[in-house]
Amino acid sequence: MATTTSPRPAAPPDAREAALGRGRPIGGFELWTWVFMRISGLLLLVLAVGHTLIMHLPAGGVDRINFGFVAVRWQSPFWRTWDWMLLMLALLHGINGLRTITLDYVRPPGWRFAITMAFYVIGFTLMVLGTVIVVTFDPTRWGPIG
Amino acid sequence: MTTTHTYDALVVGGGGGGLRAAIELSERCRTAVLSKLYPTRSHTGAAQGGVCAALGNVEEDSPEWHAFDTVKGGDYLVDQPAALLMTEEAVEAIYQLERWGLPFNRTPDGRIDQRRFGGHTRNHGEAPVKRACYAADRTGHMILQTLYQQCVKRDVRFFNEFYCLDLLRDDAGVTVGIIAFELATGELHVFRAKAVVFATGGYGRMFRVTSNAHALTGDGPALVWRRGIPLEDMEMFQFHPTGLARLGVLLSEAARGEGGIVLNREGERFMERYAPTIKDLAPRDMVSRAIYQEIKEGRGGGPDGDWVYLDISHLDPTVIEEKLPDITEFARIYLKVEPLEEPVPIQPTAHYAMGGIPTDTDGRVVVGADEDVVPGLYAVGECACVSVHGANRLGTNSLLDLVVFGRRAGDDAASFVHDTDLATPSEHPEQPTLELLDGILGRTTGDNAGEIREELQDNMFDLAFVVRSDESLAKMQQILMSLRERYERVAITDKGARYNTDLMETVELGYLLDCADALVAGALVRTESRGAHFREDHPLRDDANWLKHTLAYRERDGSIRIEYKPVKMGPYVPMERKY
Amino acid sequence: MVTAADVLDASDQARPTIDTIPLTVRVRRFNPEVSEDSWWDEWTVRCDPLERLVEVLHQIKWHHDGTLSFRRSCAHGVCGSDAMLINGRNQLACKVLAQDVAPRVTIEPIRGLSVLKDLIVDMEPFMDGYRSILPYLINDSGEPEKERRQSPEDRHRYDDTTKCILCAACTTSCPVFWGDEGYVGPAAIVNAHRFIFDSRDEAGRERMKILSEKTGVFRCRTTFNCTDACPRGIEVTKAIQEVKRAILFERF
Amino acid sequence: MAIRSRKSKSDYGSIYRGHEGQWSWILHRITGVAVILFLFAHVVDTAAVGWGPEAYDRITAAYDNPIVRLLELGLVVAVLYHALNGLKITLIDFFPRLVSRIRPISIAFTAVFILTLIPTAWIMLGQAWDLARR
Ligand SMILES: Cc1cc2nc3c(=O)[nH]c(=O)nc-3n(C[C@H](O)[C@H](O)[C@H](O)COP(=O)(O)OP(=O)(O)OC[C@H]3O[C@@H](n4cnc5c(N)ncnc54)[C@H](O)[C@@H]3O)c2cc1C
Ligand code: HEM
Ligand code: SF4
Ligand code: F3S
Ligand code: FES
Repeated sequence: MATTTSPRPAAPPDAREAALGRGRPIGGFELWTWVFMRISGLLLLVLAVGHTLIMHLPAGGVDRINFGFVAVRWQSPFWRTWDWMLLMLALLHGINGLRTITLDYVRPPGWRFAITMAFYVIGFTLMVLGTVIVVTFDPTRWGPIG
Repeated sequence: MTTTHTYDALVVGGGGGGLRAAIELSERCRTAVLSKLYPTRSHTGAAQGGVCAALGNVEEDSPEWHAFDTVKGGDYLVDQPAALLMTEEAVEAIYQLERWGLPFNRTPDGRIDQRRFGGHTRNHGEAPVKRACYAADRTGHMILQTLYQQCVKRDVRFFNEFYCLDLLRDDAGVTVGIIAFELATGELHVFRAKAVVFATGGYGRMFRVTSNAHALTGDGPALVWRRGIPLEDMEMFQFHPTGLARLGVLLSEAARGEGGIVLNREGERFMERYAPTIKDLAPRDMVSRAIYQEIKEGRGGGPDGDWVYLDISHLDPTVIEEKLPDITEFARIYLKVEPLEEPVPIQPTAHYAMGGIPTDTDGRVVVGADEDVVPGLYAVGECACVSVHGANRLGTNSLLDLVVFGRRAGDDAASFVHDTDLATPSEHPEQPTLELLDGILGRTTGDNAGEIREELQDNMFDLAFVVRSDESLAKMQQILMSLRERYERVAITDKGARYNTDLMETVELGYLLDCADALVAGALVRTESRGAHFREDHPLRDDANWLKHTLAYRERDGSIRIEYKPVKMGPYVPMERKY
Repeated sequence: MVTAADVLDASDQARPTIDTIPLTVRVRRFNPEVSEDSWWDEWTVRCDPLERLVEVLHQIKWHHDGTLSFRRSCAHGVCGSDAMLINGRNQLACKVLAQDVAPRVTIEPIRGLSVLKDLIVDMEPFMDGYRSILPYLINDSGEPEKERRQSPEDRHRYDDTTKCILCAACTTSCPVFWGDEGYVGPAAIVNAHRFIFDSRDEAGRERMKILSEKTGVFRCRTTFNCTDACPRGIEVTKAIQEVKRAILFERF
Repeated sequence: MAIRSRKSKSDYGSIYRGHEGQWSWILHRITGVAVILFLFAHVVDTAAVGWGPEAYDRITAAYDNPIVRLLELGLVVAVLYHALNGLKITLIDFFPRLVSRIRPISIAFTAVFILTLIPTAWIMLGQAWDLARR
């Protein structure tokens, strides 16, 4: 049996070009996260690698680490700032990494959205939690330091 | 089930010729392009050397000189008005390609660069001239890509991996459409249209050694031939002297242009004996024959003594890497030969079909000596015969042919479509095609298509190649008859619908047999030597009897009838072709 | 008189047999008309050491199993039809010689595109990616009478990316594309690069916008599989990096 | 029109034989995920300081275990690898000329990684060994 399909007329090129491209941002979110990954990566190179080496390598390693250790360390605003920046950058960097991985492996749009959102929520919660602790931590509440 | 589509114009073939026509058509009417390959995979992409036009960017030049070279190169079998027209329109055609984005190489002041190519001269043969516009050694690739890009821009409708299997004409002979086979599903489609442009390329695959792609099986010429349209000058098939030994992969003429030389087993630069003035830069047919002669006289190299050598090892390595990168890569990959150090084994390779579907300069298919126009039917590119290449095509003239006559055919077809009503095909137009396919699919036992193809290719290579004779051609005709008998009984293993390439290759083999039939028939009657057609029993050109085109017709009983058509002359009087 | 036929007949008889080598070819087959699942077939054929793999496949198709399906045309690496996963890497079957893989070769379809039959995959998602980046010269400033001028240096700027034959070897070697076929893929970016860096083109910004999307160039994780796979020797990753930088600097 | 079929089941059966770039990316991704997952846990355990010494020391007592120490070594190695590879990628991104020299660069970074890995592993394995003996 014969069916007839009618050809679609060619859209005028100009209209098509306008529909594509124009109005969208150049760069945009993807560019900025890309740049952020690199800049935060460079900062983390100091912050995170420094942190892990300081914490794990000197004699005693993590054996040294207990409440007192933290209490002494966080008396210095320098280390508080260090740890807080590490916390924020690592979370932002890591969560964005997980977002990319989700884009790569989760194709159904609904799932994509849900999983990405879950990561954002976890990240946000941990950022708040960490910030509250770093800012409000006051060891003297549990007695004198040392 | 068949699906019917209706368009104003259809282009069959997505190579340079087809795409150029489609660009012209799509601006003026509803157009679709059918191609058995994705268009960018057409063999136009394999062309290396260049496309010529008398731009005069580097040296003084004129279209008229270009026309002279074309006519002389074609050994005076060229229709001179067509050649004059092509070389005149060449200039604008090249500028057009540039404006569409083709990345030509540039002169220091930013204009299109040009270089020398065999047979192109200044002032009627005085000295070589730089006329070939080029983009590294990928000119064809760039043309194909640029034309395809323009089609994407225009949103041209493509039917990729659709095989055209039949031409539909009504009782009055008016074109009403085609039948196509969708490779992905095995479905047949009826395409109705007022105009059909064939641009299906060449048919070099009938020879064992060829520079042509596997897909070049002469579908267009064969299927219109089966519908009563003659084929012109089929005996004129160009054999390029420098194909990689045994493979046929082309090493461009540019290799000799840059100073490469051809040697025999004894290391002798034998072209000095055959063409004392221009030696290795002699036209393709002469070099091919010289190589044949050397081999025949036992001075060939290789295990079978059937090849000679192209030597570029004395050239400056930087020149080679810069100007001939692809060529050296081919030698390295396929023959494991290092061209910078040793000569590369080469052999003449079946390259280009000068003959084909007869057309006028508007791409309209014309029948008979009086050139009666077939309404609504067009052909362009290698499958067509305008004839601007005569008995031997000059390098770089084919790409030019595509863009000049592609445009003209598209233009004429678009006008034709506006003044014509859509004709109606017969009741079940797909019936003959169905029978053809069912015939092949229906047999469970029979002959093997692969073997028939190999025998065809081997024998055509041995008997109808660079040098032919009454005896060899007659023998070939016998062989063709028996091959055809076996083809009628051919059976295939793939009976499926989806991507049945087994079925399509078998159909293509049928087309090859048709083209071979026509080629051999033409070669047998033409008792002279002219251009690419060399008869050792008639080694001279015979203008008194043979300054005419052959037209081969397929009769209903399967036999072939040859008619003739005069060559359209012009300002150039035939003279001996000496170099 | 000795004829052409005689000479060649004589040479036929004198032709020594070329030493052939055995080659076992394992192909991942798939045909939904036969089975929902793919299966492996294996043939051992004798071939010339210099025979191209695509011709070995032809030998199998023409003499052993006509149902074996694959795409091919030019047979010398310029048309881009026969990209396949050969011994675990994307290559053109016509650029691999029997001797380089003997005694055994494994062939599978390229990844990340739906397999339609045997080694034939659905090219449309790939072509969609190509078409999405406006792969044609756009210049609205009026046409000159002759050619547009371009200096040899400007011409050289985008030379590498004009070589692309759209074979899809790069895109289907990209781990990001395997995961998400929405990613435009390296081939599309290569073709965008070809126009973004063409001094005659005026729509570079439009293409950069398109490539700034979630499906665009920033999905590339610089794994270099594309560069290794490209049969035309295009420095694909380099082109991609140049596009990223172009977008970056367009912003600053 | 074109028929689409699902990818056949065994489509991804074998591993693509990519070069350095592919493997370093896989490691980068794995180490990145490992580190962020650890970070999730680490933020929570560090937050315990807010609940006083007892709570914190009880939670961090989990580290007093040779097996956990080995995992910790893994973490340090992961951070090191991820950081070095991240630096490599960033360099390639901002100096495009380096792209053509990816192979030597990859080899150089691998060498640096192994050189830093050896003393780190030596020290941390020593610590784990001490702990195991206690
Ligand atoms: C190696 C090589 C180098 C060359 N170098 C040069 C050069 O430097 N300069 C020059 O001027 N010329 C050169 N030529 C010649 C020139 O390239 C060709 O003659 C020209 O490209 C032919 O173009 P075309 O459009 O006619 O056909 P093609 O490009 O071959 O295209 C044929 C098209 O038809 C389609 N098709 C075929 N049959 C069917 C069917 N049954 N149904 C549907 N579609 C079908 C195919 O899919 C394809 O798209 C060279 C040729 C070769 C082989
Ligand atoms: C120490 C210094 C670090 C550097 C230099 C660094 C660098 C980078 C860079 C450049 C990327 C982007 C990779 C790409 O686009 O291809 C990246 C990705 C990633 N990073 Fe880091 N990073 C560091 C630390 C961390 C930390 C601490 C975490 C965990 C919290 C982390 C988790 C991730 C994740 C999950 C990805 C995504 C991986 C992927 O997409 O393949 N990184 N890193
Ligand atoms: S960039 Fe290379 S691998 Fe990718 S499609 Fe083009 S030619 Fe093929
Ligand atoms: S393989 Fe893919 S990740 Fe980037 S470098 Fe190539 S596109
Ligand atoms: S067949 Fe053309 S690229 Fe391999």
